[in-house]
Amino acid sequence: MTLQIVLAISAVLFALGLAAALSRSNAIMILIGIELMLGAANLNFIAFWRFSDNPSDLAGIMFAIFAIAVAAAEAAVGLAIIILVHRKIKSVEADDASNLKG
Amino acid sequence: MNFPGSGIIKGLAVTARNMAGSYIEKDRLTTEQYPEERPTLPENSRSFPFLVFDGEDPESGMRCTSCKICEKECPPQCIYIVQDRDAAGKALKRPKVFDIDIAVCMSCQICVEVCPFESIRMDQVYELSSYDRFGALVLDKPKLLKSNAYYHGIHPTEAAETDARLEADRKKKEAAAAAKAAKVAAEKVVKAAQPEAQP
Amino acid sequence: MMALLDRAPVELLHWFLGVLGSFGVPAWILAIISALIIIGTIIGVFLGLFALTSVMERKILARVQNRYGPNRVGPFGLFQPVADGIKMITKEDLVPRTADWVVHLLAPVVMMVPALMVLAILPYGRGMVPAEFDAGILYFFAVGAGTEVAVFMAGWASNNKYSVLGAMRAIAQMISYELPLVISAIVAAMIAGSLSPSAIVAAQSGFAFGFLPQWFAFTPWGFAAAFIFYICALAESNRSPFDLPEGESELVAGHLTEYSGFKYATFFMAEYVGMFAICGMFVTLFLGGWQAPLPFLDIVPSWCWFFGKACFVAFTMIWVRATVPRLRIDHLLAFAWKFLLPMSFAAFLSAAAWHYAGRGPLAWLTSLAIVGIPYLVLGTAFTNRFAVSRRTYQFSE
Amino acid sequence: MIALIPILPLVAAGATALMTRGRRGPAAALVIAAQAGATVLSLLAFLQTLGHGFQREFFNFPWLSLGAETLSLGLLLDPLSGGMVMMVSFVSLLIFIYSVGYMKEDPNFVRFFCFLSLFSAAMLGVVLSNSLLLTFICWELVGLASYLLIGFWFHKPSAAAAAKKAFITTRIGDMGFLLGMLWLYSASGTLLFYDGVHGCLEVGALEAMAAKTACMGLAVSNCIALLIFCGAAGKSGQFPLHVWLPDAMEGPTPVSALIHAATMVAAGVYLVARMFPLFAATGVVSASLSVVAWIGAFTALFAALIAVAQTDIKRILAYSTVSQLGFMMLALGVGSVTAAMVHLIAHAFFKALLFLGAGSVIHGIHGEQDIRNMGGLRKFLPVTFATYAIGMMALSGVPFFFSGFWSKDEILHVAHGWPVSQAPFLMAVAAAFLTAFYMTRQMCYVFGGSYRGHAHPHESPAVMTVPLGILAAAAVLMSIPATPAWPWFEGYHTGHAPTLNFSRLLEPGFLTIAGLSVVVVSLGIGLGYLLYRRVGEASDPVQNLLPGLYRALSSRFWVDEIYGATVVRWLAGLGALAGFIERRVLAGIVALVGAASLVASAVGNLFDKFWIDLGFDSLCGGLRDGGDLFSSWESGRVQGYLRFLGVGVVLILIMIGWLLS
Amino acid sequence: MNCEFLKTFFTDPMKLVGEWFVILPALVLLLSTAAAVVVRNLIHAALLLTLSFIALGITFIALGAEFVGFVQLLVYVGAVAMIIVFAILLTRPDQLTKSGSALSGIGPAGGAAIGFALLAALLTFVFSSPMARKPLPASVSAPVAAIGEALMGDYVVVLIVIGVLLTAALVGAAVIAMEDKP
Repeated sequence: MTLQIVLAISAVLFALGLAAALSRSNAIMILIGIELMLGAANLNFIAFWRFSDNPSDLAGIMFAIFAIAVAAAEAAVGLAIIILVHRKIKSVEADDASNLKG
Repeated sequence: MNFPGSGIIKGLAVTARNMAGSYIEKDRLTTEQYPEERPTLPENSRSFPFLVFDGEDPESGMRCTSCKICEKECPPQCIYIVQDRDAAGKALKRPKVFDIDIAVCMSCQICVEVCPFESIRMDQVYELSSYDRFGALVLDKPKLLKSNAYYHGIHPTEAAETDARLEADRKKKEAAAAAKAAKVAAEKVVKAAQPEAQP
Repeated sequence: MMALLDRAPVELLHWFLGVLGSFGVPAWILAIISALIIIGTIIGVFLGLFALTSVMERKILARVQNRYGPNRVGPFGLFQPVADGIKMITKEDLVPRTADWVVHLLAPVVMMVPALMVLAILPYGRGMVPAEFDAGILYFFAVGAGTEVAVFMAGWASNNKYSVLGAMRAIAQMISYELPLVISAIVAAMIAGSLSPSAIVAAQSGFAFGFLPQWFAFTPWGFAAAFIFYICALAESNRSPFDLPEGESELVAGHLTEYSGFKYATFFMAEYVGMFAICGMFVTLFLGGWQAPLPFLDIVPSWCWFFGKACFVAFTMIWVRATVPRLRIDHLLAFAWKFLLPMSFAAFLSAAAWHYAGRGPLAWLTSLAIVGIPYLVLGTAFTNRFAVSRRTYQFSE
Repeated sequence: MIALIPILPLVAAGATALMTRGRRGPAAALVIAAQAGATVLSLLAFLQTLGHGFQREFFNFPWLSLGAETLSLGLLLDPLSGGMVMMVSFVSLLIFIYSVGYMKEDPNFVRFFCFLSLFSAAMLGVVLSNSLLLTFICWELVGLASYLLIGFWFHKPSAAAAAKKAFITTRIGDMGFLLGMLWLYSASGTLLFYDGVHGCLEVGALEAMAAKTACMGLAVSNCIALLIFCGAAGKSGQFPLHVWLPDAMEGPTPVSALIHAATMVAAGVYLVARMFPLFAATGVVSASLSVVAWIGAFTALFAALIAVAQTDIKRILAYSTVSQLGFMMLALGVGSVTAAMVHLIAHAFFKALLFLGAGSVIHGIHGEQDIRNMGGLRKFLPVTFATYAIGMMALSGVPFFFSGFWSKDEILHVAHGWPVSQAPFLMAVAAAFLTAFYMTRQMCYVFGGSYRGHAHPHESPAVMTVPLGILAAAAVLMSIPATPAWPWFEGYHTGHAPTLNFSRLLEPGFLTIAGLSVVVVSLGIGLGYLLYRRVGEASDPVQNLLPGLYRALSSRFWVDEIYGATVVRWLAGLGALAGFIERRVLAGIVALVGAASLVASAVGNLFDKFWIDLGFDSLCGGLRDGGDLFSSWESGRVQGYLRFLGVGVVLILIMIGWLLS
Repeated sequence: MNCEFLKTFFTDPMKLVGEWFVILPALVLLLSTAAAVVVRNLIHAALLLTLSFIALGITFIALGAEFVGFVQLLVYVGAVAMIIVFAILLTRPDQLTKSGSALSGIGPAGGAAIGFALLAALLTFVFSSPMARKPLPASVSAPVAAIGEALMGDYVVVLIVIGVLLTAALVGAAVIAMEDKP
């Protein structure tokens, strides 16, 4: 068991999240992709903490906890915005919200 | 201003009192434990019709004369009667077949009202459920015929009235018959006397 | 003798493992067998409790309404659950044609798993914690969160508007009540200084004046927190008066509308096991866990106390069900956000004040004031707000 | 302690922001109390600066550390800021009190006071700042408050548009300010004005900046000064950027009085005065100061001309303000900070008075602003009339008892003494004449004759008239320290004790100017009275006499239209050009590459006689395709951008990998 | 009833089943995530996402960060996943099962390509870096008490800021999603 394995898992997760954010046109799926990328980042934090030489330094854990909290806030606000947008333009496709487009 | 939540506490007290009370005061429990405890039926309760016969023998004591009024009057038409005939094909005053489909019967008691011979009456049996629809729920003559004593057992007042009426009728009839007989006898006497007086 | 009885389950297990070990069974198999036995025992006990509760609930409700309740199957109707179970299993399992059948099938499973998993961390008796670890309370709530997913799956997969509405209501309710639930649990954890259930139980040991148990529920903040936790527990386990996700008068049976037979039974079972688990958590957090209420009662085995207390809490839940009518959905959510949440914060502050004021009479007074005044203010405001006012109809005149 | 002066109103603004709209009384009381506190503190600060030989007092503190660099902020108290802070807080206090009456009916009363308090805090911050950065921060806050207050009645489209216009126009100037600030920081390494020895307005830095040449023979200091002057011109409504100020009259009248007459617009003048050492780093006749003088003089004349033909009571005052600010700029440009500041403070009082008087008139006749629909109000609003007349005379420069006379005279005097050219002086004289003329016209229209409107005029409540009286008294009393006979202000600014010496009034240089000024004012008032004494329903006399000029004036020399036709269209054209470059030129490069390969193949084809056509066709095709490609990149789709972001991340990763390996 | 197996299972799982304890949930994580990304039905995507959140939490626990794992479960499964399905249901009430991936332009291919490119780059780094070949150190643990002390000690400012952020987000989300008053 080396750090490589965990990092590779995290890289795949990140790439999946990125692909979701890039290729799904539904705003909710974009948000989901972003959540996945955040999860991958958290996995890295935990992995580096686990494999560090000084495990009593809790920075990795702390970072993951705070990232989770921030991600929750982000998801709440993001979804609220999506719901509002849906109420205004009756669509959640990211491309349909183009009122400001020149 | 009440203390907040006092309403709920009061409600809890009420339910607790009821729960504990149901163990202490047996009066609170109004449920009848049916198969063990049987309800005492009111005298006038009724379920389905039956046929009353007098005396001991159902066939001979049968009051029904197969007049078929009940069959005609029955709203759901659950009564089926075939008149009995003797060997010569002459109609007899009794039914050969008398069926009541109690799955159809609606216990309206019209048949009882219209029966001129006080033959058909309402029963009080209620445990009639069965898996056999035609075997158990279409009552034929043997099942329908119940003695007058049984009738007295379930509806004593009504049975007594009926008996009294029948007795009165019978007496009237007897009296009429007696009168007629007396008259006939008298005529006979007169007739018998006349030839002797006229020759 | 009594001590032996207290340790009986553990001793029995050890004896059995020792016997197996003497036959030369390798240690890792022993470990697995031991785990399986523990898991089996717990599930068995809780399923038994479920069965018992399902009949006792009906009997208690009946008694409250001056009826007998089930008393036909077996002595005092105690075999009623067996009959119910046989009926449920033999019933036809209907899946609506337009349902998403995979999700429809998985939902009861997903419902059952967290309900059983949370049982792992409850301290059932002295030294009887199946999985002892640091963040036990957190584990309880984290795993319990899976229930919401199951409810959503059930509601959505049924493809029935009553189901979806019921599921959404249930989820909204669970999320709303989860906050005060967790906060009031954190209050106990804060005073005990640990998130581990056994440490919390240990923190409630001892007797004041030699006979008063020092349970958290007997302090002002603890009483407030227990009160909030109890109400939230009712809501989390979808029990009356918070059972409107299944309010048959409006939503048929909520997310359970399209379930029948064994799947329905699984849901039913999961709900009752979940209810027992949360009762066990309540006992652990506020009622001293497996500890005896009076010193001389210590001779009764500790696990008896735990299950006795849990059953008592379950009984009160049934009692409340028999008393309080169902809430309306907006009142329900308003109650969570505008009453319970502020009150749980008040309990939090009160606990802190209690701790820093020295846990003496002064602490009593301050913490009582900190929970009492918000309770009076908020409670009065709520009573007035929900007071039944004379109905007026807009178009009547 | 002086830090408290801006902080008090700021706290009040924050507190009022949290209040509900129903709490009118507490909000007003809180804001006025905070402002009164600030005024008292300002008074203390002002008294502190009165001591002779007092130089300046400042304290600085680090704000942001960026590695080795530390950005410091600081507060400064010297005679310049002492007098200014006194004026600002005092006028603000009066106007706050006045607003209680004026805004009584408004549903958003609390919000109004919140904004006012925010403005006051920011303005006091501008005045007391010892750091160009803090000045800029407060400067922008002032702009924000101004935007909010102009657009206070945002449900009126004109008000919303005016707010936007004000914000954007001043922002153009602020761009220059920002650039100047950055340049100043890079040139001197600090943004603190005074820091013992290292401040950017202290000798060392100034000499260094004056010594270096930037471009076209201009010293660095002059370039920076000119950039900063852009900001000042925007805020003070100097010529090319003056267009927002008249439109800003859409705001409530106390706002016009406070922000767009007395304080905020003076901030530009104050900024130039504050930065005067920088402007004058290459001598009193530097390039930057010349620009200031010319622009000031031109603005003074230009705005006065326009004011002659306006019909909105507040617009006349607004153009008058622009004109007077031009006077101040002129004074600064010819090198006299004192004259500018004297005029600034005197102007603040009487222009606030005039605006409040106008507000009282508008209030009294229920919102009518067109002077053609007024008239005869002398009878209905006696107090307003009396105070307004004082303000009008002060503004016109009626001799001897009104502050305007002395301060304007001082400016004419210093302009006359400017060695470069006499043209600004003559322009200023003409502007002074016009000032008297249009103010007389306005008086005749508003108060003379008989009432032409349909409302029922009534006098304003005491809460409005008392500030009017105080300001009128101030407008008269300010003449005492402004006379050359007792040059208190000059002494105050230079730190010398003033002496009473009436003989200075009789110096020939002064006498000529004063005489000229008296003549000019008399002419203006006389001519105005002659033309407008019987003004009625008929059209404007000037319009009858000089219709072409009047049309030009009444449409404000078509500056807005010119801007619409030029700047706005240029910007649109620039946008189009950018689009064209992006779509066509860049695409052309792409196409050229394609064409080049085609050319190569064509060469291979031994100069096929059709190669030109072929190349041309494919060039066009390539052009079109390339254009489409590039335009499709700018799709407005968030995911499109996200994709570029992703590609960028990948490329950066690859680059890092390549660099590491 | 104290059971070493379960105890070890939760506290130091690595010792028990080795690296498979990390790799198995990670596999579930990756598979469910991949399915969530490609599946067309939005609700299925959300449910698969929930599964991947659970798997991620278990992965954290497997790596020894039990607290973070539980927080992940509590926050993501209990809240985020639920508000995602709420959002899906609220925004597509009429077309619950309709395809949620109307793709435009270079859409999926481009996204996948970029994703793959990034993956390739990252994996190259991961497998070429000598640091990443670090073996697993001896069992570590992050006791909850230590985390709590760190939260209230070194990281207290961050904690407060996050608290303010969450409050603001709560209020903001409520305000944004609130119906406009007529």
